[in-house]
Amino acid sequence: MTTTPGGLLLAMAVLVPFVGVLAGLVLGGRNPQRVALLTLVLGLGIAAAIADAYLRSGEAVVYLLGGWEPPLGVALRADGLSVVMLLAVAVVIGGIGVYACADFGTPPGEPEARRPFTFWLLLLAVWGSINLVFVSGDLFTLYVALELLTFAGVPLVCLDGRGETLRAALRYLLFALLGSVLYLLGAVLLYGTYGTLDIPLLAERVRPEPAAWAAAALMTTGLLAKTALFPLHLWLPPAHAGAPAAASAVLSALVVKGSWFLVIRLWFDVMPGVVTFPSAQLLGALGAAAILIFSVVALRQERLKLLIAYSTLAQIGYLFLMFPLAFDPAAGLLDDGSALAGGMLQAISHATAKAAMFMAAGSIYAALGHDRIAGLAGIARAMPISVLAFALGGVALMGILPSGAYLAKKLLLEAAAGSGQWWWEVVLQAGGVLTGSYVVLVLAYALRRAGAPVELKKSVSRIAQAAALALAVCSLLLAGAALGPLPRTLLKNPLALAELAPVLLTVLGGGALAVGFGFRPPRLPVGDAASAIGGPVRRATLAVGGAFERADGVLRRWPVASIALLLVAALFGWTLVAGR
Amino acid sequence: MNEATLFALCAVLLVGAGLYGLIVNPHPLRKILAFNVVGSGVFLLLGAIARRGAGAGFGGDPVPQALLITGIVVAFSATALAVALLLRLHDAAGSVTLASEVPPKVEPDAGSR
Amino acid sequence: MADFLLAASGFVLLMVAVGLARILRGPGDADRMMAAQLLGTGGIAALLLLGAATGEDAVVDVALTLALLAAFASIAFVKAARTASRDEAATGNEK
Amino acid sequence: MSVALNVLTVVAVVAGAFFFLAGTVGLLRFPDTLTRLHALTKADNLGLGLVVLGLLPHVGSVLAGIKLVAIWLLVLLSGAVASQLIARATRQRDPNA
Amino acid sequence: MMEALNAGLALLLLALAVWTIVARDAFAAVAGFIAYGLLLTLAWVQLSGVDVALTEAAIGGGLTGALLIGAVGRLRDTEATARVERPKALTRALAALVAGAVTVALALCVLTLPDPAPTLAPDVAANIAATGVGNPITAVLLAFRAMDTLLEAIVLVFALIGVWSLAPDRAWGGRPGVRHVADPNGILAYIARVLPPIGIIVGMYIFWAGADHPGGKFQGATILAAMWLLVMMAGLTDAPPISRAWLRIGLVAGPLVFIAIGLAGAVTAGAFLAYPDGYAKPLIIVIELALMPTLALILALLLVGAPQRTIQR
Repeated sequence: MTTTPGGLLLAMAVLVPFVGVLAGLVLGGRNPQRVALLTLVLGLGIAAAIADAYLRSGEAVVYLLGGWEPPLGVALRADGLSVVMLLAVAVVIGGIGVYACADFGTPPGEPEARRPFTFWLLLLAVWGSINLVFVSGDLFTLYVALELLTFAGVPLVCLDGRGETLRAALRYLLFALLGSVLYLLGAVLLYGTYGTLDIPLLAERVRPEPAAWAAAALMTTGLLAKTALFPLHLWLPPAHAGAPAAASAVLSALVVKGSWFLVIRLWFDVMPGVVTFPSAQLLGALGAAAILIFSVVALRQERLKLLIAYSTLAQIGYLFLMFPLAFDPAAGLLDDGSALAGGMLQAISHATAKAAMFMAAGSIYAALGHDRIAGLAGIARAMPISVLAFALGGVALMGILPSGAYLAKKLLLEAAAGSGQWWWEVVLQAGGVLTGSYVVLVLAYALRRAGAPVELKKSVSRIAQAAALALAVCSLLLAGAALGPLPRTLLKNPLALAELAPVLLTVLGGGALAVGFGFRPPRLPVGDAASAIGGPVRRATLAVGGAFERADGVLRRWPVASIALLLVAALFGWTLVAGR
Repeated sequence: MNEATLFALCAVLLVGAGLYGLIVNPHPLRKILAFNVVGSGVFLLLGAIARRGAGAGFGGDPVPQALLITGIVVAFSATALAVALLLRLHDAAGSVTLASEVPPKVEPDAGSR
Repeated sequence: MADFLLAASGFVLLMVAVGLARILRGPGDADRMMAAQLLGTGGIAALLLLGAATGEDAVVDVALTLALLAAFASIAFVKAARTASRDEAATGNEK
Repeated sequence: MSVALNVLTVVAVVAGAFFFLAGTVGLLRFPDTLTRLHALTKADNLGLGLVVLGLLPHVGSVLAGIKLVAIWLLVLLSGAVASQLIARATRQRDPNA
Repeated sequence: MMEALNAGLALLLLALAVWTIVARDAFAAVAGFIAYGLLLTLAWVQLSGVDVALTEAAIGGGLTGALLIGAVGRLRDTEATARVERPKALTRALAALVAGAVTVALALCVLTLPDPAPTLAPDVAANIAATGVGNPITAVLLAFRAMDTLLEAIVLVFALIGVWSLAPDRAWGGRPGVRHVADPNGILAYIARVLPPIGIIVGMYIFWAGADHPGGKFQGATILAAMWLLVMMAGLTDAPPISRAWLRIGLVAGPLVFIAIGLAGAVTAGAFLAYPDGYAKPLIIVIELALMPTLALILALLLVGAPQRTIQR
């Protein structure tokens, strides 16, 4: 392995944000914001340059730090996955940075204040850390990167210093630490068995044997805890819903993607031959459970930010569906084909869309002084840009044309059909409808006419709203950007019946679900006859929704969640051992 | 049994004891302590692995020993951040319970802060 | 010689362990703080004997670090006890 | 010569170990915090001093010897300070102790 | 003889860990944990990791203990309520079961580790000459895996930003922690005057020895941090307001020098964090020298906590 052209850029992708943190810290005052904005531009340029270097050579960009070759030294390495994520994160961070100028600006002449100072430094800290996750090729350096990401993410949760957000931050920190210690334990076992922590070297040396099974189970579980996949999600809803909007966007769109990306690294790059069909099915099943349960729980939320937080949980589930689909039963290993491409595309769509939705919700919250969904009537007229951003973000998540998630779904469906795993096709389609349901629910309230014109308590920066809209549009247009390397046959005439039907199904089905499961569904102009049939159905859906909510409540208790954590690890261990 | 195997087994037991404590102790400070026990167990395992790799004139494999030093520092930072967060929670909320209350169904207006 | 030093190290450690078992049970915080202090002295002695037995010179530096920081925890304890009790009742400065 | 030094080492270390034993016995037998503190600090500091004395003949350099003696002095100092502070804290909390 | 000693040590470690977990009283648990840290130091020596032992002695024996004891003192009133939340016996049994299962599985893995063990010791031995330092750990930390060490410094900076971010808004820019008062002629003040000069000498010595023998910047910095904290606790000095320029400069100087030398390496030696031939050792010492004050400042301030006192203007 040697350094390739453009390798130094990988180090810069990490160093530039970190130097930004240090510079902001030492300069103080209003400078953290200036440094951050300057770094946003620089960092976007670096990400683009890395993409350019990658496309030129067509091979992974590699950099040997200090010139020392692994296993003794540490290498940075950016393959296609890293490049895509680096670019996506640079764009999302840019959008969030523009949005946050309104919330976290320091007026001239004011002394340094805590919230803006820490927000801008932490934004850069998250960026540098997540870039390190994308480009590091060494499992221990990745452990440090995970910890960096956690330390940068936790204070974002409790920026406003209220008791409940501090509690959410502490839960997050403790559970994340538990996750990273399990990850480290797995890495230690790998070093003890194979004498290296370098990913390409490990890929050559790893065999199906006890230490590798234990390492895979522990590391996967630890990372899932940090990603908040069902049932290890206890920390996420209060943390993401309580943080300031810009911070929620960072946490929901980016921070959870760091540990998710490491699961991909682990399964596809470190031990593709160790994972088994049942273990991949288990990972997918956890994802499917997340989609089903959290979509319904999202429908029952009264507050917009909590609804979006639960939507994040459901979408995280979606991100794990690609693992079973990528499993090639003939070869008995994971294969990076269209399922992986679909999963990555889904992740990017989610990152951009979710950031846009949290930002739009933040603007609405700021303007109304509350974010009760039932009280959103008339907001579409008062704040059209934010509602449009929310709607476009929602459309992008639903996976209907022409969004990136549409293509992602196509790719995943193709992989499901190709490997004969029809049950995942059902989950994928149902996931789209479930996503549709809560988006439709919110829009149904937002688009209603209010009796009187909505009184806005505070005017919200137009630039901030536009930043949210821009990210939502990005998410929507991803399909076009991603089409370059993908076969054009995937995109059909959008008006053809075969293409239109799923769209209609998603929206209408989503609407039906919203009416059925919504805690307070929008009232429909239906006659008595309809409500006579509707009554029992409604009671049944309420019962089911309540049951899911209670299950969620139980799983969010610490002892239950931490026992579940170890049980998940045991299950993974068992599926890895018994599944071959 | 040589010292590497002995301490590796001891390390595994420490991890188990710490995990148990992390699950059942409700007080966050006790969870932080338990996290440190798990962490030290993992470190001790790495130390035993380093000892197994003795050679070339070194009493232990220097690479894992260097990783250990970094790991101990990172664990200390985590402990310090967690303790600071816990003390601030205590000051702000008066209690330190981590029990998750179900989010209130009807949120009172802006007066919630 | 090495075996003798090792045996001495083990003996000191045993003494410390027995003392710990008694003292960690309390009843007061001060007793427990002393437990840590006791282990400090005994641990340093055991460490020095161990270093001499194995011929590892740098162990002395470890013992030196421990000796330097031996009082640190106790001082933190006294300060914490004072900070905590300041709210309840104003106690006098140390004299 | 070396035999004499070895004898010195053995005698000093055994004596040191004895004082650790004495300290522990005191701990187990004395009734309250302050007397236990007394037993502990006296015996252990003496024990460590004897151990240091016993190890001195084996050090390779003057610096190492200085370090050994410094360790003992530091432990003496911190032991004295810590026991006094703890004793005072105990008395403040419970004047009858 | 050695086996018996090690077995005793391992048993004692386990007993103290269990005590730390199950003790009813939080202070008892913390006292047990401090003793546990000390025994861990002995275990590191037994595993031929004297550098690790030194780190454990400085961190585990000094800073972590003080941090936890300070916290437990302030959280006294919360213990009773927490005890009420103790999970039911069934939950505890289930927890013991899963933790036990994980332990057994891990033990099996540990017992099947390959023999002979894989090791990088020969690689380190073959390349250590190029770094100019004699201590293999220092060679790994500042040459072969220098990136980890740079990141470690950044971790500390992030943790400090995180701790500071917990300040109440009005106290931003002010002094962290509480103002310690103590009798200037009392015994605490006495030791705070006597110990620091010795501590500084020892800290510098351990740093200096680190190039060729066990030791290094981090262990030295920890001792310096402890000495500074001692002076603060004795009321002889106060923690600086976090807006002070010298403090901010001190916090970033180490990592910035490290990055600058690393980038210079990219120009002169062909790679970030590489050293030109023959300059490795002096550059390593410059980096360590620059990192030491930064690390000492951060370690001490992490213990002091978030700013709490309003700035006096």
